[in-house]
Amino acid sequence: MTEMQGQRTTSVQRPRMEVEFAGLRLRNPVMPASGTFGYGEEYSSFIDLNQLGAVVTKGLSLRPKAGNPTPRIAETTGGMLNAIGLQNVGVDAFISQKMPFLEQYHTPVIVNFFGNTAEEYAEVAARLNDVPNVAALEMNISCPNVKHGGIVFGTEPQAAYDVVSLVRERLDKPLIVKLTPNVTDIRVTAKAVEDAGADAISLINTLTGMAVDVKTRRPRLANQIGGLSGPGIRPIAVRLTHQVVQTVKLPVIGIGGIFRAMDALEFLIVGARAVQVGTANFVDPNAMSQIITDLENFCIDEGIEDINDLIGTLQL
Amino acid sequence: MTEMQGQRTTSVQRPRMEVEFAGLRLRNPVMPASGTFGYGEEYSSFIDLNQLGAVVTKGLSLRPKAGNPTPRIAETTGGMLNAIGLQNVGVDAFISQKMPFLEQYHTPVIVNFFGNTAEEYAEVAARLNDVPNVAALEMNISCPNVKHGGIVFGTEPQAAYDVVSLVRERLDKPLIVKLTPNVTDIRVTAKAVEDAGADAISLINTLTGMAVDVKTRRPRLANQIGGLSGPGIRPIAVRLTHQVVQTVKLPVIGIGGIFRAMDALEFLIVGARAVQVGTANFVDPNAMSQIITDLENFCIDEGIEDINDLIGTLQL
Amino acid sequence: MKNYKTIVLSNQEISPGYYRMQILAPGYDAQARAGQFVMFRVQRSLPPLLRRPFGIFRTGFLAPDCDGMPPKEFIEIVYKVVGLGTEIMQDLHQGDQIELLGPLGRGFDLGAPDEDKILVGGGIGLVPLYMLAEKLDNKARSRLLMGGRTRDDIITVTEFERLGVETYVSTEDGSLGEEGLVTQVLERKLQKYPQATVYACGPMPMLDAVQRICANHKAPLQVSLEALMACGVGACLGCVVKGAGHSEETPRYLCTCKQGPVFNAEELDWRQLDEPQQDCGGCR
Amino acid sequence: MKNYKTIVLSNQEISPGYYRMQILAPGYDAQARAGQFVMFRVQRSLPPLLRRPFGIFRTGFLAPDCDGMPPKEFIEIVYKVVGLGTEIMQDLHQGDQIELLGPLGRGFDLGAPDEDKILVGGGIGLVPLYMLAEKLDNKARSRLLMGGRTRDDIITVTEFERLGVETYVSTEDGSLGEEGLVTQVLERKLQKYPQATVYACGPMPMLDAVQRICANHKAPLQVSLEALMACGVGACLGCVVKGAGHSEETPRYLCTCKQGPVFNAEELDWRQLDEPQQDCGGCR
Ligand SMILES: Cc1cc2nc3c(=O)[nH]c(=O)nc-3n(C[C@H](O)[C@H](O)[C@H](O)COP(=O)(O)OP(=O)(O)OC[C@H]3O[C@@H](n4cnc5c(N)ncnc54)[C@H](O)[C@@H]3O)c2cc1C
Ligand SMILES: Cc1cc2nc3c(=O)[nH]c(=O)nc-3n(C[C@H](O)[C@H](O)[C@H](O)COP(=O)(O)OP(=O)(O)OC[C@H]3O[C@@H](n4cnc5c(N)ncnc54)[C@H](O)[C@@H]3O)c2cc1C
Ligand SMILES: Cc1cc2nc3c(=O)[nH]c(=O)nc-3n(C[C@H](O)[C@H](O)[C@H](O)COP(=O)(O)O)c2cc1C
Ligand SMILES: Cc1cc2nc3c(=O)[nH]c(=O)nc-3n(C[C@H](O)[C@H](O)[C@H](O)COP(=O)(O)O)c2cc1C
Ligand code: FES
Ligand code: FES
Repeated sequence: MTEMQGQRTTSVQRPRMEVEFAGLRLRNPVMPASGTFGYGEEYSSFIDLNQLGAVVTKGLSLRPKAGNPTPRIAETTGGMLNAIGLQNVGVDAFISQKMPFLEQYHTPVIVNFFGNTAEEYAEVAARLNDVPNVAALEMNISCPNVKHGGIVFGTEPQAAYDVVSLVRERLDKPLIVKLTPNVTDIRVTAKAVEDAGADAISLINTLTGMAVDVKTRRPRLANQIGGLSGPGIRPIAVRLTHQVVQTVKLPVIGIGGIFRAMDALEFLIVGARAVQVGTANFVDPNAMSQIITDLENFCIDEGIEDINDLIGTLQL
Repeated sequence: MTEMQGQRTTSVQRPRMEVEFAGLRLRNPVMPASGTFGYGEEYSSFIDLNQLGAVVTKGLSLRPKAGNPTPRIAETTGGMLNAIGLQNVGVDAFISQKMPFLEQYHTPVIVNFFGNTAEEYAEVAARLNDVPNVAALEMNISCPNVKHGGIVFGTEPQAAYDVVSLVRERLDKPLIVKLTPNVTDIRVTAKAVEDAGADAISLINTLTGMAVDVKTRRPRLANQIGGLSGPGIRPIAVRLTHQVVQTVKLPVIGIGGIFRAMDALEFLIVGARAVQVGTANFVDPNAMSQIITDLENFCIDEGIEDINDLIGTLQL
Repeated sequence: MKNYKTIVLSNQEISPGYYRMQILAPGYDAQARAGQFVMFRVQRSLPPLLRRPFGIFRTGFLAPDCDGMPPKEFIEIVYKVVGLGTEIMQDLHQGDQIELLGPLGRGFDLGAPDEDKILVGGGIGLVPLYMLAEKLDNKARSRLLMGGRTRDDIITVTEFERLGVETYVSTEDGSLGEEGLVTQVLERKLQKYPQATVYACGPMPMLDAVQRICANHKAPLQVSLEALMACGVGACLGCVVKGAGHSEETPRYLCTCKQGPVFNAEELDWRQLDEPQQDCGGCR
Repeated sequence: MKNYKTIVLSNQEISPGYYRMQILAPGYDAQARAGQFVMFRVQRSLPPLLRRPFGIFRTGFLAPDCDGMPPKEFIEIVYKVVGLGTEIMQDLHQGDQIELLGPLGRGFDLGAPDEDKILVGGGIGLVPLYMLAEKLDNKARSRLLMGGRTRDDIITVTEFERLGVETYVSTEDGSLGEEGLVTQVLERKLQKYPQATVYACGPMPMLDAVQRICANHKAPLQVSLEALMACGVGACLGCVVKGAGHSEETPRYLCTCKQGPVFNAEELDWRQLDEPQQDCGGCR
């Protein structure tokens, strides 16, 4: 039995791990992906939140949201499907009940949020704008617009532009917009979001998938379709991150199937300024801590003094 | 040491496995996916081609194609990336050198093909139209149209419609059109292809992905990006197959991450009339044979007399 | 609650398809409560991607080594082989490295020593009841009703008997004990001990029947549920179950991993618990 | 060529990081030729997804059982632990189930018995040369030059010596044999045996140097190459290498798995073989 650990006890000069972008200054480029880390408290007995680059919350909406019927999750090869249905306590309960816990730590809090209409998005953002210890907002645009036939905001460049613009007007804090990968050309959405005034882009949200129980012949999720995450989607996420970095000037946060430092490095090398770790937290609550340590060790081994010297160094 | 096998030696009534669609009559619904089975001969010492529902060839072009520089493949978690670059002997060499081998078997031959322009597509189809033992053509529209800025035919509904219409004019044989998953809404492409006169739709081709060697900081494929295949993409493929089945009247062939009979069943249950097995052939040359046997056994166990009674029986 | 790497101490088939695994588990004997569970992971194995939840069967200390070190704590789990993960688990041997996250969730409320208690377990649902029975102060006033499809599903009988708990066995095919459902036996026992508190764990249809019987008898009931889980700590919201008062309009979901797996019957929405979609793949 | 499930007979570390595995392999002794390879898969293991290619070190028969059955055939492979797949392989034990596809590819051309032969192996590149040396009719006219970075990379020396082949060892750090590159030794030997045919297997920079030396001496050369492989049978076209006369305009690719892994030096495009993109991840 060994407690998980990895710190090297040598006298080697430790590399600089801080990254800065969009007005944020992070201890290191590693943070959880929204929806895989609750409101921070859930994992706080397994990982020291002060170790993390930032904490990213579960997605919040104007009113509490109950989520989908069960089953909500299904394991697939190299990944999992989820259709949680964005269950959350609502922005007000978050501010009053969940923020105080997070304020005990000196790690920046990034609040993920969404809406069913552009106005709802803007209203949630406005309420969070006044919360002092919220460092930035991450806007999930992979939601259907109930006012426009349920078309997902993030799959329509114009809808994405409009909703981001509206939020931008109501928000002074840094605005990260999180893109959906379920599009023909992500560069178009990225450009729209940049034009609308986002400060950073994060990607990817889950890919739409489905699994069938062949005995009962039912979909394995009550919601029929769900979002695919996990290591199997990483190559798609790396490709999209690369494309977006090449397209916009905004800083980019890479997400998708990051389980080990090696995986995080792929995103940093193609140009992401930071990464988010999602499904890996479920498999190993210690994953982010291990990734941070191993990133440092990688830098030491490769003689890199500052992790920023690695970012965007893809050799073509 | 045991030779792989799985046939049950009981006196149970064997289920009917034949499927018919688009003028094709297949012994069973299992066939290889293009590009993973060469021209049939390569695997003929491992699997009896007469066992298969059909043989699907490597994609053919008007002239021989050399393919991409190496490395061309990279393993990823639950999948692999390939950027073979559609290396092939060309349609004429196929007809003169590769068809005679396939003609020794009584399994329908489906020839996969592509072009760099709509005219090239039509010309390849025309040449194959006269080859008596070619049962059907499968048209890969995941290729860039060199005449139109390299936009992939299959990602532009109008371009897809145009190229399929042109081919349709020159082809009397059944025409299967193979869709790319790298689109916002595959139903639109499926509809376009149906309107243009396709007899069947197959999907999915690979998802675009990328992987980076973190030591050299180079893409792991010389071509930088490649196509992701394997079990990790199956949930995406099942979802897209489901959507297309719900949208068009055409018969659909399901492809993507099929490794076992259970996987094939997911596609059949959502409504695919047949399936193609790709990457699994590399991992196990016996995979298709095992899938066919296990599909039969599944039918026996579930008391299904005709595999067609399973197709499209998803319970919603 | 901790997450650490540890090793398998033993892993044995105890009935066809059922295994009992002993795992080195520092901290568990002091901390774990009856009804709690662990998230188990075979190290370096992928698939399965996600950890698998298993109830704690018992905790204890190994016979001390002669090295003067304090004796080592262990836990035992008992599992049925049903799919990918448990198939891999059955091949584990002494010394194999695994990872353990736990103890997790809310356990049973042990109640007062002077109450009558009836424990009802179906198949693998017997697992958390063992630790519960062990912790009960007054074993003489506790009865255990064991149910299963066949005799093979009646696991760890001798262990229960050794605890001094009166046990009644029933099987659907009559291959061991009384023929029929465990709920028949419960009905009789509740008539005999009308003040008893009931603790139940087992497949959903059994729990549902137990709940109806207890409601009729106005007997307090605690049930331990299963649900598909990704995180086990309340972060993913994958494992929810419908709570009392749940409706389409005012949905009320409870986390099985955190607010459960043990619930008081009144906390749950029983009308909807037996819906087919509640079935977690191979829910037994 | 066959694909079947079989078992590991033994698996031992023979030098730090190098393992030798014996596998039950019916049909191989009669069929396999020196220079051929197998595609190896650990059963039920995923990842790795793809099979891993390994050269055949030798084939043979087990001492007959007393059961009157014909003696059993085996093959041996020797592998270096470099990544995911080989890490899993090193943990295999006698009796573990694996799958074997082979024997695959084109082997060495054994040439005439009355020729001088020089075998040049770098590190793990020694593997196929063992079976080659074994099959050569006239061992007295064959010399083996073994190269490696350190003494740990000079594997299976005793086996080669037992064959009666004259062996010369060189290491880059001088920890065993002559200090320096194996190509120095080749240069000297070719001066001594100017009519010799050369057979080489090893890392690409070594092969490149060997090719230059042989070209200077006009010595015929057969090389065994490595490439990333998915299928091993010529179906995926993943493993290609540039052939002689290759250019951007008239590309000419050869399948390493089917037209190789052994090529006559003239068949290959040597100008481009040492391009960085030819490097297969951890190509040694
Ligand atoms: C709190 C709790 C305690 C449990 N205690 C025990 C126990 O003591 N002994 C025991 O044998 N089993 C127990 N189970 C069920 C056990 O978790 C599953 O049998 C096991 O996860 C099956 O894994 P698999 O990979 O073999 O099956 P697969 O069917 O391949 O699993 C696929 C997915 O479904 C999940 N799953 C499948 N069946 C169940 C189930 N019944 N409940 C929850 N998730 C499931 C798996 O975790 C996995 O995510 C418990 C479940 C829960 C929630
Ligand atoms: C014809 C042939 C014969 C070989 N013979 C031997 C041998 O006798 N002994 C030995 O130790 N090795 C041999 N190799 C190399 C061996 O295949 C690789 O070392 C092995 O595949 C590495 O697998 P891994 O999962 O440990 O490494 P990883 O780096 O995790 O593998 C990732 C992917 O890259 C491939 N790969 C990595 N390195 C190589 C390589 N050098 N060549 C080809 N593919 C590679 C793997 O097959 C896999 O697809 C041979 C290769 C070929 C092509
Ligand atoms: C259970 C679960 C819940 C999620 N909830 C949210 C959410 O509320 N908001 C959001 O923007 N993304 C959500 N995501 C998406 C993740 O943040 C992340 O983008 C995705 O899982 C890909 O990363 P991964 O492969 O590392 O998990 C969720 C993912 C999972 C698995
Ligand atoms: C090495 C390789 C080569 C391929 N070549 C072709 C091709 O020539 N034409 C085509 O339509 N699809 C090609 N494909 C795509 C497959 O036919 C299939 O659509 C895809 O691999 C998904 O199925 P799988 O997950 O079962 O592999 C190729 C795939 C691979 C892995
Ligand atoms: S399993 Fe994640 S919230 Fe319960
Ligand atoms: S490895 Fe597939 S063609 Fe050579």
